[in-house]
Amino acid sequence: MTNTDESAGPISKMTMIEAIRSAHHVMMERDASVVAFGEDAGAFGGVFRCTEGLQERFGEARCFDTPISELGIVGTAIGMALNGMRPVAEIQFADYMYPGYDQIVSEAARMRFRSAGDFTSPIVVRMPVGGGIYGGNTHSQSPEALFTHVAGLVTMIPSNPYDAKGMLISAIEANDPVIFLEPKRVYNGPFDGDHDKPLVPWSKDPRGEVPEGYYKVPIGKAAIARRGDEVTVLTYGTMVHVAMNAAEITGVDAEIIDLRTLLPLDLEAITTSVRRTGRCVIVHEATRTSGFGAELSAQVQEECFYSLEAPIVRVAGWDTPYPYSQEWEYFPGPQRVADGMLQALKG
Amino acid sequence: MTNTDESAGPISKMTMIEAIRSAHHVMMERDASVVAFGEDAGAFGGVFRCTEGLQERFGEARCFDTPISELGIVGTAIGMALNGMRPVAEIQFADYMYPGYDQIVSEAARMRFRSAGDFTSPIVVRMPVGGGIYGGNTHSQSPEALFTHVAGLVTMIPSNPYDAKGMLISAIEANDPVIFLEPKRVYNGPFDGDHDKPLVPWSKDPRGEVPEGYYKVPIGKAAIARRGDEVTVLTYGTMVHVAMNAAEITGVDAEIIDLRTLLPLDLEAITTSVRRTGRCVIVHEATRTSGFGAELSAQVQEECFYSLEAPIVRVAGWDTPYPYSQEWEYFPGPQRVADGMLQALKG
Amino acid sequence: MTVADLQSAGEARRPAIDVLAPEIMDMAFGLIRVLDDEGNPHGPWIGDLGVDELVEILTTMFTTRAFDARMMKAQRQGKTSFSMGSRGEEAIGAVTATVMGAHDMCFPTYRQASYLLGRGRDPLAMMNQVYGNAADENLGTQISGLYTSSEFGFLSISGNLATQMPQAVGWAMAAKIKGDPTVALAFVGDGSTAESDMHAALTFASTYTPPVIVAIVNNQYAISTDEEVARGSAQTFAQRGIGYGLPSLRVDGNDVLAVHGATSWARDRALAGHGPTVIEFVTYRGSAHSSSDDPTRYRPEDEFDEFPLGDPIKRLRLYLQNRGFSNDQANALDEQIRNMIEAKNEEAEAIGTINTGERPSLRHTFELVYETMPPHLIRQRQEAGI
Amino acid sequence: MTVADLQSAGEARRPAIDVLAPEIMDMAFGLIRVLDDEGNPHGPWIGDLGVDELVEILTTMFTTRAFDARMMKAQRQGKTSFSMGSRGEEAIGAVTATVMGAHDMCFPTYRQASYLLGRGRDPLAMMNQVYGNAADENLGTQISGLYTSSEFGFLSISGNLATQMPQAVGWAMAAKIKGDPTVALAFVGDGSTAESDMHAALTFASTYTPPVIVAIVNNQYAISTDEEVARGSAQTFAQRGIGYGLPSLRVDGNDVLAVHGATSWARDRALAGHGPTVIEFVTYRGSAHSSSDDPTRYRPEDEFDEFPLGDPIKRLRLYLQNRGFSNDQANALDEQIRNMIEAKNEEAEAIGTINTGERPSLRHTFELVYETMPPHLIRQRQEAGI
Ligand SMILES: Cc1ncc(C[n+]2csc(CCOP(=O)(O)OP(=O)(O)O)c2C)c(N)n1
Ligand SMILES: Cc1ncc(C[n+]2csc(CCOP(=O)(O)OP(=O)(O)O)c2C)c(N)n1
Ligand SMILES: [Mg+2]
Ligand SMILES: [Mg+2]
Repeated sequence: MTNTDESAGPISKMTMIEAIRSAHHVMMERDASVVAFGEDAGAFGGVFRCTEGLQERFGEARCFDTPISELGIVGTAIGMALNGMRPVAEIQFADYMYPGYDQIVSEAARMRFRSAGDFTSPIVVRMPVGGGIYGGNTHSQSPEALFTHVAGLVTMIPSNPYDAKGMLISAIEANDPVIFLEPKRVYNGPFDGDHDKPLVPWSKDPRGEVPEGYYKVPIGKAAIARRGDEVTVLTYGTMVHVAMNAAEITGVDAEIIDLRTLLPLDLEAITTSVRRTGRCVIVHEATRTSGFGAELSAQVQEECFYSLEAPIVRVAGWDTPYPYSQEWEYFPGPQRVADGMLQALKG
Repeated sequence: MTNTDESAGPISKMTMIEAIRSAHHVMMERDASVVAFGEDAGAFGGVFRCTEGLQERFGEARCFDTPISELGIVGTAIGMALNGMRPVAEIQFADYMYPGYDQIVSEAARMRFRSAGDFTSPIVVRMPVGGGIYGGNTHSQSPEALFTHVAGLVTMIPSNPYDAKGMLISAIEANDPVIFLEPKRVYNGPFDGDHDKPLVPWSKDPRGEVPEGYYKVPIGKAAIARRGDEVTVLTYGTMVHVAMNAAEITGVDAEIIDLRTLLPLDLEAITTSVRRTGRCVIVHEATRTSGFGAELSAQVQEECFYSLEAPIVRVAGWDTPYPYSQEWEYFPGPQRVADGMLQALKG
Repeated sequence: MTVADLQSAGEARRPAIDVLAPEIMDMAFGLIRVLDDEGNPHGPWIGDLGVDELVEILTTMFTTRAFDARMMKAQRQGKTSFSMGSRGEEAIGAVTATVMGAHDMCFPTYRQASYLLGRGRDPLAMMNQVYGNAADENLGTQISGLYTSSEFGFLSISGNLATQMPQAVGWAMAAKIKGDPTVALAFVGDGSTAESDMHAALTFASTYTPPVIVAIVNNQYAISTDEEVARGSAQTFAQRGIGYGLPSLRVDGNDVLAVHGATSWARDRALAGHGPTVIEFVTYRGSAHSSSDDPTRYRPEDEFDEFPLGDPIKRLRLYLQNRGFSNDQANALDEQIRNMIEAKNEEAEAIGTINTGERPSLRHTFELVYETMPPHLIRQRQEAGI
Repeated sequence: MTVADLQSAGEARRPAIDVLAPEIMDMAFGLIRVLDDEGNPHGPWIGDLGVDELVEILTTMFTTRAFDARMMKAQRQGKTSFSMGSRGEEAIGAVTATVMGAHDMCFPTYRQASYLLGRGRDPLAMMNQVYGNAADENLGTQISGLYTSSEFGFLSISGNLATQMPQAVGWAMAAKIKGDPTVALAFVGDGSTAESDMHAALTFASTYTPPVIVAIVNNQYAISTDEEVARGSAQTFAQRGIGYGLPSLRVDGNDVLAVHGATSWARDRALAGHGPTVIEFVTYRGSAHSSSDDPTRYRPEDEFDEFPLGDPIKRLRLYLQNRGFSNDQANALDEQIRNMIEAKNEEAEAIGTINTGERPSLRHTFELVYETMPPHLIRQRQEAGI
């Protein structure tokens, strides 16, 4: 919340969806080269409504529906960027980004490098990630590690409306390709992992207070979601809220770091905390093996080896596809995160 | 070398290319359902000649050229597997696997899961990986971490002709989809990272002595490439040989583990060694961030935390695309690996 | 919505099965129709379906419609998280299910419930899958409606659009390599033709000419977007096939006889070694895209009533009346099927729904990843406490 | 190798630029040719190129051929690791380079050196790239021959086939959105048409009708495989465009006047707002696929001599003779160009080759990944000791 300044305009209550919509709106207003598109992103406003109203306001040329081709979406976005536009492309679910992965990895990420700066590809590719909506193995994935392994990409993931808007504005203004992951389970409220409880809406949460105007949350800067002394929890997206819940139910005085940008990583925020607490838990929804948690673990032990009092603990999705019926047994909920914290404390 | 038995037939000197060809040959001879295909894989025998002679011997129906569509190659391979075949598909360079990645991740890897075992997809997808041939950013990649993150895949990478043949036979017989990575820089000889020295051919190396018949090197079992007491080196592919060289030039008594199968990982071989040496260096060509080394590091610290006397060291490709002119400054050669070993010893 | 170049019933010619693609390019722009608006059949595609077979097809269509309606209701009641129907499109699956042989293979999308039912799958098994309950043969791995049935030659449905297309071609390539007298039938939606997989499928089909039927179900919509967004400047989807030199037909998908004629022709062709056929079935998505969709946001509510090709069930009933199967008989059959579906649904609900009864164990989640559970999964399963 | 349905020079009609795709479907199966075997021009596609312009085109073609030969020699001498030539295909790039406007954009493959040279790029700069030496404006990032030149409207060449195609369409979509009077020209090889990107490109081109020319260079081979492996059952590659409802022409790619006429037509069309055109240029890959290839393993050595469309340079020379530019003049020009290339090559070699002289610093490798080097790369660069 620290980045708000006067010029960002009056504060409104927004869900994360509204905040994302607002970021589009602000940027399309400021910069005629910003365009938004994707499957059902035009008149319909996207299956999650993140682009609702944009076509009406900015016309069909600047917000439009695409054929169902993620390759085409990313590929034409790159082409538009090469021609001076700032495309913001929506992939309907991250699970469907694979047909566009080649254009992301082989083209967008390497355009600057391979042309020695002669061409660049400042695109934003937005996609909802994560489980918790009974989406089974094709509407629940968290593929962030498939992006963080790719040199040339920026990978971001907000956990609340305020950040979502400020981060998306930073992404749109960035001159590098940005993968913008949206944890769909917290689109409407800060889901803390207890799926039986009624959802708290963002309107009841201070992070749902979002300036209506232009402001940025910087790329590459983590946030401290909770200050604490006993253990450092590194997490992002939906799991920030689950970790808060775990701290509550265990009473552990955890320092919970919301990474926000995964690449480039805010290593300093991480090491400062871990050196102080001496303990570290990494939490994400993605499958464990070769998940982004592995990289976090590797860096923490490289940087903080002599401060660590116990093994770094990873709490992550099991190494299986995301099941449907077993969703809540599978989801790394507050109890599993709590167990991870306690394990790190024992060590 | 330990798995040879009498029935595997007489020993021949083979390069890794010849060993791979021989594995195809043996399996196509034994099992009429084995077919091999890919771009230029038919009459031409593949750009690296790994399928040479197969079309002549087994006919155009069983070894054939495909259109230039990695998606089509993997997708039709899955379809053939669904119809009882054992397809062995070649992707010309791993750098070109991305158009086929969706079929690998979303289809082959999850077919068994999503159908509750009603359907399976026992395909082998072979692809040359790694640098050192002046291939620039599109003929040098090592994308193993993009496969190890995917539940349902087996990922293998041999470092010598004997293993290559035995592992490929295991892969073809496996009832799970296997990604078979071939370190192209050691196709013809055990390249140790000194690019100025003349290449030692496999004919001069005992691991180039390969039985002509059927034998298997099991999935999921690492090999000790060098026994040692001072530090454990976890590596695979070309870097096994570079690590051997580094041990030589430093005089460090390193235990060098050739992982061979990355997923499922031979964790026991790893922990047994690290618990003994108390030090660990991980070496791979792939870019560092979210590379497979991150997972290895995370697992080693989880399992061996109390045995570690120094931070685990990663020696990996820099987090950039693979350059062309700067290839030998970029390649993690013997000196960088040696430095990594010394760093782990200091700790 | 355009149903371009409507041909009238009986107008389209029926070429020999060994016809070459260039000779029938015009057929990709026409529309094979047999039944006219009065339920009278015309022309060379009439075929020889008997009343019994037609009633069997009607039975499947009734079953599908009742099943879909019941599952949508269950979703509204919160008993499943998701539902997808095929109202208005039932003829395509119901008819092709009777054309394909015992060892043929279907590569479906999520809108071919009528194919699976037409092959003989018990609706109860499908309901158990929808509810993800303890009797779900899918063991809870997939969202509602993504059935699998090797027994009935029906590939596990993927949530990823169009991925089944190159697989179907590969399956058919294998059939050709082995010399099996079998045919693959692959379905894809109009919107999904834009996916990369479609191009790979058609390219490989064009190159290897295996026994495969590529069936594009043009139901006028993707989710919110009109079929035009994928079709672009082309006049039809069948036209895509021309680009690859494949014989391509455009067929009234709500006309049971036309669907039967065209599919039989394509299958005979494939079995005789003449290779692939592309068929665009023109139909209308009478239901919402799924239970998550609100079609009033993008189309008039009465659009289906205005659809020039009508409702396939109504049209078959009319034709059957002309063949002596009365309206009363049809109503009785319909009612009997609704009751059957209601009874099966009670049975399924009694086993369990998304929030009642037992669910398939998390154990399956670990067991289904590899043939043999590797050490890391054994360990994770143990950590999960099962 | 088949050059199906050869039409004779002058036979193909020239439609109005606002023609609709269905009206010219036949042209995807024909072949636009202007020059006959005696170097005489015929028919409606003749155009009005003056001798000066033709000599300029010949100059580019000579330059390309000399450049390619010199670089292949350098590769044989071990001075670069890799070389790719375009012998026999020079007309396509050389001519289209003169048709496209100053602010148009080319999305090339690795076989369009003649386009870049035709736009005015200094061969020395290209040689420095081939040698990856200290003067390489590409700073050593790419293998030999993967040039970039925003200055000359030439996108950085990708090593991944066909990926430039949807980018070209996107670039053109942006031009349409902005109302810029510019056109994208995208090249793709016959073999590469099988890639997914091609389908995405044609689908989006078909849907948004932006100002883009999709140029398929059918040089009869992918690497070892005949163009038939990608073409499959289709008769031509231009035919692919028909499937998307796009106007599609098939053109003699070794006939300077035909290439000029067809490209100008397509560009005029695009500028007038009539949308995309697909053009198949039929030509022959006279060189090996690359320096890594041995074409004697898959084709007769004299095949190029037998190629029915001949050698584009010989054909232009013949035509120019008829226009008064003598054989001796052409020989003199050729020699002068060879000398220029030889001199430039000496200059480039003096700067450095793959194993002599300085190379671009590894520093660039770190600096070129992001606009601003992030902390982890600063650190890695320091670790690398630079
Ligand atoms: C690769 C991929 N992209 C996007 C989606 C999301 N999605 C599901 S259904 C659908 C529309 C499909 O339309 P169509 O192919 O016409 O089939 P229909 O629903 O009309 O039967 C979309 C975009 C998906 N499932 N997979
Ligand atoms: C995605 C991808 N797959 C494979 C390759 C390897 N490859 C390089 S050139 C080539 C043949 C291309 O043939 P064609 O498109 O006809 O172009 P030409 O070389 O004839 O100009 C292949 C297969 C590649 N570069 N990229
Ligand atoms: Mg549809
Ligand atoms: Mg070619």
